[in-house]
Amino acid sequence: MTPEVNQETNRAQIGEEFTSGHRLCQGCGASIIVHNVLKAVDTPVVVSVATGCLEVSSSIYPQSAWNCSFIHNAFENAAATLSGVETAYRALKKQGRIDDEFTFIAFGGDGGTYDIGFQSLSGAMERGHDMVYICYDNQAYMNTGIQRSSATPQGANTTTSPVGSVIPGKKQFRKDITEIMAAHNIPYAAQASPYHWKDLRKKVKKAVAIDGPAFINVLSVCPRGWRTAESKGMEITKIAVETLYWPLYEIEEGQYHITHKPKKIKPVEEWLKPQGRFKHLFKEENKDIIKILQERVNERWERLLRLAGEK
Amino acid sequence: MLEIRWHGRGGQGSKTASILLAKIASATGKHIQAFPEYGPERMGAPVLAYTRISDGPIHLHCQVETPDLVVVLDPTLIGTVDITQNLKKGGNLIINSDYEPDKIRDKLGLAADVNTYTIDANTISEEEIGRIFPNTPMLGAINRVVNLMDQDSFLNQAREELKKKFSHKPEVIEGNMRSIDMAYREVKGLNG
Amino acid sequence: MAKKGWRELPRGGVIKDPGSASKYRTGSWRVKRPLWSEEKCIQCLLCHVYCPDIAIDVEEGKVIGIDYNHCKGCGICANQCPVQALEMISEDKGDVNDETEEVDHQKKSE
Amino acid sequence: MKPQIALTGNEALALGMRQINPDVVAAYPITPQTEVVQMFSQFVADGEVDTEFITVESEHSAMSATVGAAAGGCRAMTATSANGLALMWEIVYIAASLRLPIVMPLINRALSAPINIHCDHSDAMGVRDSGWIQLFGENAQQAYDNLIQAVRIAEHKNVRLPVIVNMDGFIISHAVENLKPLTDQEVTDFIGDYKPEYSLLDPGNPITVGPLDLQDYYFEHKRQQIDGMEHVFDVVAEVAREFKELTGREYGFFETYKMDDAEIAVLGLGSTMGTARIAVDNLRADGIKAGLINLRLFRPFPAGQLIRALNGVKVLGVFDRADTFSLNGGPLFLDVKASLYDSSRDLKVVNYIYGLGGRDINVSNIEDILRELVAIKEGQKEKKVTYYGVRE
Repeated sequence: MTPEVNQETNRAQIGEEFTSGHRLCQGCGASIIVHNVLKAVDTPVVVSVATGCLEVSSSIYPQSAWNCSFIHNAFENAAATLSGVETAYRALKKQGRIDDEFTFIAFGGDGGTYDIGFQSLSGAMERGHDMVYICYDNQAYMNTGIQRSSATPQGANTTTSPVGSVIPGKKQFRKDITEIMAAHNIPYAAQASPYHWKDLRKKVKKAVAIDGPAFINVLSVCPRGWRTAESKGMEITKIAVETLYWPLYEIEEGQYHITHKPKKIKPVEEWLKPQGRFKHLFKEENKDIIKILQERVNERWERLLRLAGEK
Repeated sequence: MLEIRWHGRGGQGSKTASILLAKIASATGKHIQAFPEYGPERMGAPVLAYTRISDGPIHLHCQVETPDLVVVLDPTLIGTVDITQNLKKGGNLIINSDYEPDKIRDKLGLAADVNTYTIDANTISEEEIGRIFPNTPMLGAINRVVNLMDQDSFLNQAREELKKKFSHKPEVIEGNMRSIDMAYREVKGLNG
Repeated sequence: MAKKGWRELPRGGVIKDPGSASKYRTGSWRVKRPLWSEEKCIQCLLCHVYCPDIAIDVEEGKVIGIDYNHCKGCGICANQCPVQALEMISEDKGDVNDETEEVDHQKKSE
Repeated sequence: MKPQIALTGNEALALGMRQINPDVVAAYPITPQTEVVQMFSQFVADGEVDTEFITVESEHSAMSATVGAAAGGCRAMTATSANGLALMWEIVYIAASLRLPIVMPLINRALSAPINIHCDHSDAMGVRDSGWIQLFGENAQQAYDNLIQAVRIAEHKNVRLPVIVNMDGFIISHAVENLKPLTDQEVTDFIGDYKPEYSLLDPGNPITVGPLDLQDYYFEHKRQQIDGMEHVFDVVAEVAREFKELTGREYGFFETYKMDDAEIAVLGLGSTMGTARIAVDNLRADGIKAGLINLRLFRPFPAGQLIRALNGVKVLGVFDRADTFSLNGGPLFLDVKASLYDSSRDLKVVNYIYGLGGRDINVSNIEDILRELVAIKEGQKEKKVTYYGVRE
């Protein structure tokens, strides 16, 4: 679907389901993810977006950056809302009141996915709605000013897990939402990165093609929250994969498959180093946190290799 | 009452500057207000903040409609946003720029009664603080132009405020102090 | 443009003008601009893939310039370009942008 | 119309929902509403409806999915009680603001804590300012009739607002009473086809629903909602006229009973007004000019008509099955007092807050209250708010 573009619209927008003029930050990863996800879909789309950066920056009345149908309901219910739309579609189709094929995609940040929207997401996945839920995981509540979420990495400095004289940032390791979604026995779950955009688009195509619910967790750089240069977002996203902090894999009908194996595995420091939110970890007294992080990353990778039958 | 409108970019600290100036004034017994305009704009977008400073209590809780002073923190905003909109007749305009005030006045087609001042706060902060952070030097320029208080008192209060923010980094405080004082002395356009 | 009164607006806050945000220009956010070199460009389109502002003008599968109405100047394109066909230059600092007033798109002809 | 049958209130509402045959229902069980969900599930399982039923994992998701389905251009319904409604609360406002004509039976039950499953109106009153139309009924028949009419009211082009159909929990929901239902065809014809104002599923016309709406437009959208509410009075009257033609049953904004020459009267909502009718009769038998107003349309509040109906009344007792904790009276009392302020009517109004958490109120209780109103009329100093039936 490519709606007619009016004269005031600019050439770069032709054929785009997500257009310019959104008010996301310079160098925001969420926009890169949405752009690439929608590029991988060739039917009309209905997106449901959880409250968050993406939503408030892309749908500022009276203008919308969405060329496809879009609904925002609240923070915690993107999946439940899309359940309703997808069910409406089935109802209308059953009654012969609609012919067109539609694809249903929900976007939520890590807050709207891992935390406040978790129940709604879990319910929608369990019920088996034919939808793709995409988490743009920037690892904290960025929209409200960088508060920790259950996706925030251990040791990260956020405004509600600040580095202080007693506590060196977030204490807990992040929740593994991809595994939790896989445990719902949905037909497709995956982890992806916008740097590896071909891999991302391939996963989206698979997720759309299968019948039933799919979940893709995509690492989304936030220059402001991560305290990195706006221009470096894709490099950092790439390092996350190369250090195995963010392994790229998929679980298709229960079968694990690692979709990208770094040629040379880098130490986790290289992922932490360029980010201001981890700066304090490089002080002598906090070095053990890096060690713990490295161990966790190793353990999870070993587990992934085993599950994928590669070890 | 002095009403100030600040022009900056999201993420560059115009809100911080608007508050810092208010706090310095507050510490000397003035009545103050400082507030940003909350919009959906993100990092890099042109944003606004406001400061009110008065000898008596401030009861207003509405936006600043006609500022006495406009402060432009980012020179790249000139020509992209209407920085002199509703500036009071005979009001002051302080711009962070290495240009002469006359050139700015010509380029923007400003009325003769807009008192235009420039200060190269980027260079000052780069030299004194070590990075481009023009907000604090702008404070010195503001005090020079509107004469909120004598410069020694201003510096003393600024130091107290900076201490709260940078208690672990005394070198940052000193750099900021030098840049405020330098900007106070180097404002261009004072007799123009 | 005067804003519409309540009687004239669609009910429920529904926006019936898809993609209309592209009328909103975010080019003013930019402090550095990418300059594109057609000579160096190998048309890999990576800049288009990674541009968060969908501001790379593409026609018939080829990059033809930059949409400065929307480019926020993050610099990802220049950073990811494998052949340095994009270069970030400062927007004229302290000046009044006189030479950029009418430049909406950097076009091939430039 | 079908012949008379004996049904519980919940069965009557489930029957009404089956006849409405909504495109989508999303609901979660909660006492005393649970039976409605169960019965409706059976209709779905037996293919008696075309409805796609979403068995959500919470009421929050029930309302969220209902909103999604309605925004997808479908006739969508849900049903709940008390804590379930409280969990929906955020999305209750959103449904009204998005102008989605959702119809929701609310089987009234007290809000926690301590937890209580029995009838009061604290759930309905909690969302009185949410922008939903609210209808109350005295018995299963009125609840059923309200449900059918609610579809027309909600979907009217001048209204486009959601409707809560209130029915007292247990007292009505779990009691068997006589019901004269419409035939399935009569309901289908009466409600007509649903034509959505907008749909996410119109492939040629993508839309954005639920954008960020700031200082420059939000207020205009709220004003539009008020406009929808302003049209409700005409639409309720119009739908009631057609309903009367079909069934002979008459509905207005409220029902008056022996009000023509009444000097003392009670005004209230729900099942208690049936009991009060007998008390009024008993006092009339003693020569006391008592009357009763049973309010059907609570939101919007029909202030003007109500004041006219009180013509000649000297003392009015307002019954509230919920409190506002303002120490200024219950929600209905406050609305009535505010409506009367400009009327220069010489009328004393007192408030009886009763029946919280399902505490029963019987005929002799209401007779007590009516006799107190008589005493006030004759000069006894009135007490503004009485917590009736609570142990001191």
